[in-house]
Amino acid sequence: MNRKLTAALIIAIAISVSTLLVVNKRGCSTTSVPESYLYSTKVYTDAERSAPLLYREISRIPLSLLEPHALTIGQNGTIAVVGDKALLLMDSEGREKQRINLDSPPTCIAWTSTNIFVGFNTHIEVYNAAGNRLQTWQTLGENAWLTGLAANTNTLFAADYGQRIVWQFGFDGQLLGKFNGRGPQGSEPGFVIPSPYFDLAIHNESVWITNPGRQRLEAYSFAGKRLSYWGKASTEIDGFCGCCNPSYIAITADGGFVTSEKGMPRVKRYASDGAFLGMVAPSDTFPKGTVGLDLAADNDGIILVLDPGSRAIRFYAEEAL
Amino acid sequence: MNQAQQTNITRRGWLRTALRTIALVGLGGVMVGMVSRTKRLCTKVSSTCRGCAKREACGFAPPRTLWQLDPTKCIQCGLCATSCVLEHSAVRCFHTHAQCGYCKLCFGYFEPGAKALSSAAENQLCPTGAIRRTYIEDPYFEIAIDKALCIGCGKCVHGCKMFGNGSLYLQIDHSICLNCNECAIATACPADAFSRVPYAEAYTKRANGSSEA
Amino acid sequence: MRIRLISLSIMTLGLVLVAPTFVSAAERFPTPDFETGYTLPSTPQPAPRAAMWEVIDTVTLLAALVLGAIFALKLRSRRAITILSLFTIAYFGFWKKGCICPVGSWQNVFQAMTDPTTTVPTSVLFVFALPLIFALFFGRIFCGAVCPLGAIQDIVILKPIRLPQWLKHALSLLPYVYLGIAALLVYTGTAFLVCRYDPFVGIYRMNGPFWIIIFGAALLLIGIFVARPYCRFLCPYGVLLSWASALSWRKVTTTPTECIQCQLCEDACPFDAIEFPTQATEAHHHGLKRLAGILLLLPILLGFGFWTGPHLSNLLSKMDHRIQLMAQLELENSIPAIEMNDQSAAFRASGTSLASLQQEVTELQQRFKTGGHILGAFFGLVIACKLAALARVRTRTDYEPSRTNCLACGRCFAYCPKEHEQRKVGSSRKQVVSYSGFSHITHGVGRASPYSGSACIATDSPRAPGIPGSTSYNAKILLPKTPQENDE
Amino acid sequence: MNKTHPTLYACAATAALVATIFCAGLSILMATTFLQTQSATPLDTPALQILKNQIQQQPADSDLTEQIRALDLLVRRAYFGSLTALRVGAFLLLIGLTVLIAALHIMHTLRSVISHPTPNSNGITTDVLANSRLAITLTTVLLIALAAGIAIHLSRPHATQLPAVTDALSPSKGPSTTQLPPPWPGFRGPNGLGIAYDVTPPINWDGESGSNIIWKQEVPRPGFSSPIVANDQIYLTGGDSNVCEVYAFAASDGQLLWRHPATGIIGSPESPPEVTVDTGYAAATMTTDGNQVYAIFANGDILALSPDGKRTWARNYGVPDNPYGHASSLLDHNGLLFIQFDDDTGGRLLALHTDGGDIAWNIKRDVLPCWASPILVKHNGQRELILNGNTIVAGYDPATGTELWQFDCMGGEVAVSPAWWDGTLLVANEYAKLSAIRLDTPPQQLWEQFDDLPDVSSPVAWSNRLYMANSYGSITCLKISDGTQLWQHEYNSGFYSSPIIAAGRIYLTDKHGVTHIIAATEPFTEWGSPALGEPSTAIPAFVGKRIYMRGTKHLFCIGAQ
Repeated sequence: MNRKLTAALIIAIAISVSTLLVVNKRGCSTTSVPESYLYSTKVYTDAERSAPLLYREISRIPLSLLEPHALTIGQNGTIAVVGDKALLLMDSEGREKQRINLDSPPTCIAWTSTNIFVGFNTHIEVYNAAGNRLQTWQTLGENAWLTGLAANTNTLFAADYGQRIVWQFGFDGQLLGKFNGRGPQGSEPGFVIPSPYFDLAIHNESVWITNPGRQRLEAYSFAGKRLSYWGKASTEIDGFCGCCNPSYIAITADGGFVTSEKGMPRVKRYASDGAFLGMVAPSDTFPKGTVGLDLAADNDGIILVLDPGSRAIRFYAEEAL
Repeated sequence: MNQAQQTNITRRGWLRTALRTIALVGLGGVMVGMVSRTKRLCTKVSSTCRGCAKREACGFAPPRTLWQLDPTKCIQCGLCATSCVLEHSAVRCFHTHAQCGYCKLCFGYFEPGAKALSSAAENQLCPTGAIRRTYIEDPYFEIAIDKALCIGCGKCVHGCKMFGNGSLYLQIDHSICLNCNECAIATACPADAFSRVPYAEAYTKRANGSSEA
Repeated sequence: MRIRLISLSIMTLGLVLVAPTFVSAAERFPTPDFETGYTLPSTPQPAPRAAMWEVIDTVTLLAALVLGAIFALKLRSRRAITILSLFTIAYFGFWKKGCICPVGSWQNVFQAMTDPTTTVPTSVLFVFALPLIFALFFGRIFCGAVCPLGAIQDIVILKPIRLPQWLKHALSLLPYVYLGIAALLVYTGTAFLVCRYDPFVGIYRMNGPFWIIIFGAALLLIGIFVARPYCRFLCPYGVLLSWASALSWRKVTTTPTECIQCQLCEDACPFDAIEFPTQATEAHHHGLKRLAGILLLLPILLGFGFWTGPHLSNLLSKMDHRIQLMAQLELENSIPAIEMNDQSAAFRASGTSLASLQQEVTELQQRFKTGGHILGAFFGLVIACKLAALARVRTRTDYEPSRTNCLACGRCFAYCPKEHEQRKVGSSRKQVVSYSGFSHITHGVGRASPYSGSACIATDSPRAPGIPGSTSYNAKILLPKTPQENDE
Repeated sequence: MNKTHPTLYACAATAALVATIFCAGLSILMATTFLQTQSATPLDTPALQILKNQIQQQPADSDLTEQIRALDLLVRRAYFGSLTALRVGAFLLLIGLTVLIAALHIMHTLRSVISHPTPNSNGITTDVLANSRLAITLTTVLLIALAAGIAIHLSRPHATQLPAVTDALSPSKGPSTTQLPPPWPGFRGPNGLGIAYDVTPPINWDGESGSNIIWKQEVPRPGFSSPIVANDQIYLTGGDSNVCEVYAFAASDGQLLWRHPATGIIGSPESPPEVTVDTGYAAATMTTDGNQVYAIFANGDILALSPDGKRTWARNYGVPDNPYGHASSLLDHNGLLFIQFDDDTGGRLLALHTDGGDIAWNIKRDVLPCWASPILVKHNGQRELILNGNTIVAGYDPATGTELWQFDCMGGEVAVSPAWWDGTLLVANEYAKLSAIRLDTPPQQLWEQFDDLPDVSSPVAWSNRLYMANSYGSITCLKISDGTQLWQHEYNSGFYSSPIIAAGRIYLTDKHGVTHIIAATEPFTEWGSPALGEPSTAIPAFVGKRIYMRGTKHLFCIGAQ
């Protein structure tokens, strides 16, 4: 009688111990998560692969910045980058020629023949090519948050994400005007900017402004009148996906567009009429979670992409077709 | 023989009393030590006690601790949904409207590659359909979580974090959480995002590391 | 580790400091200016179980212990104890979901003792200490009726069998092993093993890991025959309680007065906790010689344990998630073919420096090493003590519950004729029946009627002629007990 | 059966029976549901996924969408349904069990009879005690055995964690096959490949504070040569215009065991040759086969010394006529000592017998001066000696010296030694290019690359990745198979020392003596950058848990104290 029961007991204990081990294994394993709980970006990556890859990375300049924010191209291919608390001036080869320390973290930059305009959260500073500060303009209100600058020969446009407006200045810092894109008697929602990415670029007589919340680019006259727009919200490759894209734009010499997106960090190329042409850099190019791919396009068709993820400037040249 | 036994017994009895006293004193010492320790620490950890109403008083009332998920560490691996001791996990999705972009194309709501921006089943991301989307005005939509349906898989959180502002985040719903002595999810969490926090700040952690205003 | 407020505070600080620009931007994100006058809803924050409940729980625990003590020592009522244990199942079990229970709470206290950065909520502190304090005064009252884990096992005892002594002693090592290992893992902040593998909490939650629930169910099934398997052969808190109750001031006794060696309580205890009069006859010096031998063995056992301990702890260290992570990272970095797992991916994303992790892990392994030494020595000591306790025959004349093993369930009361003798005084037979406990009514009836009082015993005692019991019974009649003996 | 309350007993029995059946059924039901929800969540329906994929193809298909919506609803119902089912089931089961237990208790109570204890049944006896003692002992043994078993079971997979390539590239054996090869026999470790095997070097130290610095010993004379390690001694060369010396330090405490001046050598020039300061007289690293150590100096003096510092032989086969000074390090294999002798008189490859130092063979190379060092690789089971030259890269049979192949791709002032990975040779030099050459017959160039080329520091290849650093401070990681850049990182200070692969990490010391420890994988992850506290250009030696580093002034032994 006892013998039997002891045997049974021992077996039972053995079973319990083994169950413990099983449980322990289950505890550690991360395989027990159903597919339907996991977010898959396969759709996008597939779409990217299907789209034509028009560009090829020809070189890459590592930057001596921890958090590069914006870049621009100056005269004869010189490059300027802002980030951390510094402004870097580089020659066309990407060799760092000068490092100008700034008082506060810069957010955006524009470079004309005469001046370098550096945008900060709430104000703009003007430097000359030698890197001396010429002017500091007045603050634009404590809600201001500048994220983009663009200049032509005599006017500077500043995109203010904080107040969702675009400022227009003369080079002397005098305020020429501002507009919020709401159109006459606010018929339009204006600039919808859920996250701090609001960029603009000047082409001929119009300034192109991103409206990320509505996934489109809008062209405005210097007077602030909307001329045209293109772009659609879509998870297809030809549209802009994400709550707010494109994050940055650049306009090529032929008037075509280069756009960068966050979420799926990628760079795309559009024709001047907004027709999707193809990829410049698919999302697997950049480290996971890269945001803020600032863009610049020089006159010989090279596209510069600021890659904060790998702290470098990537140069892309059109693939010879 | 009997005499021997008696003396033996008394000796044992005496020894026992002595040891018992020692044990009691020791136990008392431990308790006092612990309480005073808690007092000391609580005055020290003021940074954790942010937002704690009775932070000053807390030295006198040692804090109860609750489990908390740190959304900034969370990688939305989906284990919250599967490894809670409760069949329907105590981790749920929370939404900070103040951070929400009210996006029309919300990536916490729409399946990747959704064809139409409608609330039809085939466009929804949430496996349990726990997210409600209501139109406010062009182009804004409000997102709300139906806690009863949410299973805390974090799929929407991933989408929102990746494409949007990260206003959606996972957190422990303490009306459901049993506050186990050892949290089963904490042991499973690959990001080590679970930790015990003072009672007062069960919900102070929010996506993007900012604390609830 | 998980309960470290300090580290948490540092972490919080860190987050605030190193928040990347994107974050700071998103923080001051201006909400859309709605024209329809839409107002932002606030995020609901469902409140946790009110703090008051912890006080109530603690008070309830205290009350239950007091009642338990009264029932077991004063009223000597099995039925009352049964009712109390039913309450325990209902309140501490199903209502409070079996957590936090004293069986697990020692880990929190031990952690707080070994790691100066952790704290223990006062309620937990009381939950830990109250049962021990009661054990120091009245024996394992807590086990008897107040422990939810014990209570659920107690009600399924139907056909208890007596295990062979050798098996009983062998299995009685397990709680010490469990205690030691669990303590080590607490010391290294790896896990709360006792909580993780608590077999019955899942049942009380009516939810939980499938295998745990199965394990609990299995234990309950075993428990039908082998009474309270968890309490006797696993429970680490039981070890502490047995130590405490070994020093107890009062203890539960089978007989209300003095033992008369009637042997009737032999089968009374399902836990085999009643110690019998010794029948062994061996020369005193034999036992002493054996004892001396074992005492000589002690240093060897200690040494061996101390030496092998780190090997065991090294084995256990593989359970620690930080050590697992480090191993994974090492692996990934040395063999690129290895895929990142979630842990390492999360770690790399977190931006913590590998050096710091390395640092932490080396310290941790040191902890495991030292802990291992202590653990090994502890095991050595335990075994030595166990052997020493079995070295020689302790002369015992009475049937009495063992100080350490008696779980104060009160089953044996009804078996003692003396009990009924006392109850009989000025009380109807009905009351005796109603009195003498839940599942043993008829025992009471059966027993009460045939032998009532010592007279019958005398006629009955020839059943066991020549038992030292009967002789010493006579001796007892002749010379009344000294107060010390009562105390004993 | 029971006499007193038959009806009660009967009722209890029936109740018990019913309850048992009820509970059994219910628990089985629940278990299945439970396992279902555990293993495959209803939400994870493949059917739904398929439909969703279809909708990607034909978005317009209306009844497809209908199907999806219907199925989706169904699935979610099923899921939450199962949850509720479990909850309800648990309650029912609880009730059932309560009834069962109660009933059983009643039955038990009614049925139970007085057990008449038999005399002497369960008293404590000596043999009971004996058994118990035995049982306890056995249990102890059993538990220990169990633990050991688990330990063994767990420790098994660790064996596979070592890279499989190790033995393919394992260092060559010295003349005596019985003894183990020296742990760090020469320039860039075993066979000059820049890979340290079976080492677990520290990742943090500080020369300033002395943390993790086991010892630190001043080196009498300067030199750019790197330390080598054999039979618990660290060997170094140092020298100036007066005299060149070989030093031996004790691995244990770093004391200078002996120093051997390279004097009185037949054929040694009266006056030392012209050398530049950044090459010096002792730039070439020594080598050892474990029995002897071999050194070469700028004036062409070649010495063989026994471990205790006695000179076994010394030769001079001509002063290297070399614009900067001789810098190419030695390499030995199977009783031969190889010297890459590329100077203005035209290149030579010398092989000397390690016993005696006579010339085994001397191969003419048609090259310009070069400062690179030879490497020894195993290709198709054959050892090959590979020399980077200007402008030719060539492979030789280490036994006979026959040239197996050559490839013209180099240029500039070649000081960079080749890297090797699994049949692919990687040679690079500033102002030339980086080319990956597949050693087929004839060798094929897989790809070439012109950016961030190294100038002094030699690249290292490991598991299909090439790591190269240059004196501008950039370190680049490329995929060897196709040359794509995996990552690149810029440091403020440049590199003369070469990267070494140890324990899956790259150890790369910059001019200031800061060692950058980088995971040998992507993305770029730095383990740390401990500083030596003084400038360093030499290549550290990795042995076991220790690193031996030569600073400008001192020799450091780094490791956990």
